[in-house]
Amino acid sequence: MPYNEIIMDHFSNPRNVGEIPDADGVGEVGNPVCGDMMKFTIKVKDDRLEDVKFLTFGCGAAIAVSSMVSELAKGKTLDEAMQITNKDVAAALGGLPGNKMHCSNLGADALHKAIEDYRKRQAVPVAKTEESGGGCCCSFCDDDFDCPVSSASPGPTCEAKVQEK
Amino acid sequence: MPYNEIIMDHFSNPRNVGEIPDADGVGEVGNPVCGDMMKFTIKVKDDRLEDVKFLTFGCGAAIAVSSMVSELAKGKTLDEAMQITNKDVAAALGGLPGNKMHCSNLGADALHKAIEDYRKRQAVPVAKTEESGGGCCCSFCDDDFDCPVSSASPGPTCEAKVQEK
Amino acid sequence: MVKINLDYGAATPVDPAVLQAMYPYFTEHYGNPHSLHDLGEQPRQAVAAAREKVAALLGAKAEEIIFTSCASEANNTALKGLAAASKSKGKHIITCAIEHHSVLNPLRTLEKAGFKLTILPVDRYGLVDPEQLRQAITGETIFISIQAANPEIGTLQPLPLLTAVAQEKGIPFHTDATSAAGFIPLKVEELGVDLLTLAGDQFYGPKGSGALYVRRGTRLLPLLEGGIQEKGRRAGTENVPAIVGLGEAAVLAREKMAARSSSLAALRDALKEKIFAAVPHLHLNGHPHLRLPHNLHVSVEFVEGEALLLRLNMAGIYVSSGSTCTSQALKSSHVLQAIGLAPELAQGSLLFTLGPESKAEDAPYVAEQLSRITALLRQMSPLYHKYSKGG
Amino acid sequence: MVKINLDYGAATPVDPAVLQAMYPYFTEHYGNPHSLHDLGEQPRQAVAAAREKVAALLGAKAEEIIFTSCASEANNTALKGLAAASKSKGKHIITCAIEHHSVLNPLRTLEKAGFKLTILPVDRYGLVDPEQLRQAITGETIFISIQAANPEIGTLQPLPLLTAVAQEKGIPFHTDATSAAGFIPLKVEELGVDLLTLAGDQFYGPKGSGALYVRRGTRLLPLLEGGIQEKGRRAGTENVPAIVGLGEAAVLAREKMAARSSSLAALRDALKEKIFAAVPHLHLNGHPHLRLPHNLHVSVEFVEGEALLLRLNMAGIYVSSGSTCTSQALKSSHVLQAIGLAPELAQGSLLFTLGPESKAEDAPYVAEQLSRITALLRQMSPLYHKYSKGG
Ligand SMILES: Cc1ncc(COP(=O)(O)O)c(C=O)c1O
Ligand SMILES: Cc1ncc(COP(=O)(O)O)c(C=O)c1O
Repeated sequence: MPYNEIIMDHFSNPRNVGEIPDADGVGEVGNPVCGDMMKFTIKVKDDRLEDVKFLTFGCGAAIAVSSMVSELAKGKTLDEAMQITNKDVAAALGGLPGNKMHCSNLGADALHKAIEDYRKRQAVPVAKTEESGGGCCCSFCDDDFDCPVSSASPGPTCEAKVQEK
Repeated sequence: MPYNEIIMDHFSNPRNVGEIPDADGVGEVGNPVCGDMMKFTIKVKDDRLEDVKFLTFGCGAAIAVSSMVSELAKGKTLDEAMQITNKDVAAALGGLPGNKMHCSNLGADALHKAIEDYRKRQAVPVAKTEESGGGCCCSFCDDDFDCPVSSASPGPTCEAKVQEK
Repeated sequence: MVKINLDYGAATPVDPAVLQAMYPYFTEHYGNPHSLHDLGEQPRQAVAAAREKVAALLGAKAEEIIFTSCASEANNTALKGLAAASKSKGKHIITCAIEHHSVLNPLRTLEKAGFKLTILPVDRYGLVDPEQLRQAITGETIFISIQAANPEIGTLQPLPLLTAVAQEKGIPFHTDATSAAGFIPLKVEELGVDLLTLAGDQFYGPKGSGALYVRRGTRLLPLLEGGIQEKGRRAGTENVPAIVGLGEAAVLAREKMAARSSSLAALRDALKEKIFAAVPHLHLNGHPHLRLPHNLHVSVEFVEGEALLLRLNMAGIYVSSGSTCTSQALKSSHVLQAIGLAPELAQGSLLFTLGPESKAEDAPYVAEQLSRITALLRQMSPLYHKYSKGG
Repeated sequence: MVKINLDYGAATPVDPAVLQAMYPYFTEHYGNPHSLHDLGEQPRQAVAAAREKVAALLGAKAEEIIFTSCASEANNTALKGLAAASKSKGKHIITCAIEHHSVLNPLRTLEKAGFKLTILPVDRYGLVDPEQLRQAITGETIFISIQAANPEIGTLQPLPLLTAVAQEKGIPFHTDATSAAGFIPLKVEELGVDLLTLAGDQFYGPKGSGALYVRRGTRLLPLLEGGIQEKGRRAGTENVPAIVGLGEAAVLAREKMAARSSSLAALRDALKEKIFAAVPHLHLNGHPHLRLPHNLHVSVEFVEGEALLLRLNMAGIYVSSGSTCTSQALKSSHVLQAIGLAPELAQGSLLFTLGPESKAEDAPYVAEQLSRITALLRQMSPLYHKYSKGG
């Protein structure tokens, strides 16, 4: 199994799956070309996340990440929720495999987008959160060994990184 | 065992080992650099090889070849003995391993040299027999596969042959 | 607990007869085949016998077989060795888009070193067009490398048609037959190939056993240089047990191929029928009938392959996928891209390969679990929700 | 019948504990370490554990170990990989004259491809002079490859002295430790090497198991390209049983090295004493004490090595020789040439390597047979006759 027990738990029994029909905010990230796509819907009451639900097309890590984000976020104020980083999520999951750090770890981004969407609807202007990039990524990025360009077929976002070395 | 039974028999029980003290002719071929050296001494009576003896420094094949040559030659007329070829010797031994065809198969040459020496002493002029070249030789020569120059370290005499292909 | 391996393409167990044949060469007959003394005798004879056996599988001559440590080594040896030996003749190489990485990556390295590479496209079944091959050939073309069968989508190339084109022009033809060997007939004369790669661990032989057939007279420089093992074409002490095992696997393959393949194909067809009946929005990939007998490749719409794979694993069913998430390089399969499969479908791909322990009873359980798991994952799929609303 | 193996350098039997460790990975745990499902789990863990074990033998980190199929592959990977990765830095390579062919031949190929090669001479014991190494280094030097121990004459190089020179200049240093591994301590930090080659079958592990240590940060392009096994540094399905066996052999080597080596050295010294007492005109080759514990190399004057070897074989004694006739390339050993041994002595060379079944009782028998056989062959040696007459 490529994943630890916490991840497998969230993958096998994902919390808060679904789509809130009359959501106050919706956030989507990713696309199926790269293998992961997440849609968060939120319900906000008194500036707090009363409910958070997600739909995820993606690998085990992506589903576990989504589930963990929904749990971390639920009940938090919007400002608190905006503080949740992808790193926090990975940490809460006991760490993600190196090659899944970038690719499947977009849950916080999706949540933030949903919150932004809610705020936009409320016409509270905000600076657009920067996406962490994500997308397809070579598994060697986190590796200390030189990426063997000729043999590893690194993904597009890493090609640059690899050439640099 | 790299050799067949006939060769092993001649190697284990070489016939006619030794040096005839008052030889009528002496023939030497080879040198220790290449691994094989043979010395034939002959006793001639009525134009026949009354006795043939050899000394050989060399591998199993070289010893067996010397032994076989001495057996084939003994009792033959000089002209008959001059007809013995290295190929005949190899055939009589049931065939030599490919890589020993050139290198250790100098027995007939040594015998011919001894006969020439005898004839020279009798002052019968003869055309010098050509040596078959022998010496160190690449094991790939007899092979139909291209000699992998870069890896097989062919011996000097074969380098040309190899390049040709 | 249920354990159903449907990923024999990743690894096969060593056949008990093969292991039995190998065993003495670890201990009793541990000698080096190149030793001149008695300890070399039995290993030497065993390697020679194995060479005959592998040659017989291919209808080749024993001296045309080079033993290697795996298919990747055989491919690298063939491609880099041909390129190095043919530099003076030209610099153009032809291959196709769905080759294994151990063909494509060495060729890309050669491309960086100044060779010209033509990568032929394939149709939606994965087939190379002989006419396109003909048009790709130039006066500079030094060799062609096109696989016998694709390890993912299972498609069999029409090799005789392709090699006929090469032969017309006198161009050496290499085929990577790694996933075909042991399952479909591979007589080199009938195929018309000049070099062929195979590996024992694909057909119940041991890991660490590979072979490269090289037609007599084909020029090739060695990749592993050193001692003169394999007549100077592959240095390194012979892995005698692995070679013996490969030989034994070749014998079994020759004897049992027809029976093996037809029974695997029957099991595979039954499995296909069951899962297509159980799971809606399923797509078959690869050619409908020109395919490996033990291969079934499908795309499950709206869900991602790794999630499927992990859930199936929890149900004791072992499969693989060509999705981005299941490749360590984090790209979806280049094969699925090359056949023009939509990205969403490529992400939901599942590869089933059957093997010695596959049983007819497995199919209903697999279909049932796949149906359950697919439904469950579709419930959390934004793509499926979109489709449901839209439909 | 007597059977005394004194050619363990050619091959060692697999230690029973090693074979036991390997066994389950042929059948029960036959999975592919890269599979994401349960069948990949045990093989993956076993490969990871073996990597730790080999690393521990070298005092290295697990991720610095690349598994290969043999020492030749490791050497080819190291040398060609360093050269390909360092082209922009320079084109000069340094090695020494007594390297194994799997070092020298790849370097000669690089030389043909435009690299400059300096082959350092050795003294009559086979030692490389650190001062000569220093002088050979140029601004263009990209790496140095000098062996840890010579497989024929057994001489151990003063690696720390040699690597100190390389370190001063910041030049990567590779050592082929194939015949040293398992018998002398090889901690990479103490040796100061950046790359190191070893093979399991030299120290009671299986054939088909090799490893290359590559210090973290060392640039190397892969030789076998394809899948991303070994982090992209060596493609090809992991030979799990062989890797497990290598790991186990490394553990045994670490635990038993001191005892093993001192007992082998004692047996070797006794054998040496006996044969020198029994056979006149015998010469010791290699260094008198800086040598492998299980190695004894002599020249028997006036006779040829293959003839000796075959006669010893008939007496149940298995040895090897560096004579012209015993090499398939039909050249006398380049090692013996490099130490300046007279051709006649090189032809009469005998290599004894001791191993797990060597016993003190063997020495008298070996000495007696060697004496008998030498006398017999000298009787038919023209060189001996010349010497006898002359003397
Ligand atoms: C020093 C040395 N290097 C390399 C090798 C090649 O080893 P392998 O046959 O495992 O490739 C040998 C073989 O004995 C050796 O002694
Ligand atoms: C078609 C094909 N070629 C080459 C390979 C590489 O085989 P190996 O892992 O034995 O090097 C594979 C592996 O599955 C394959 O399917």
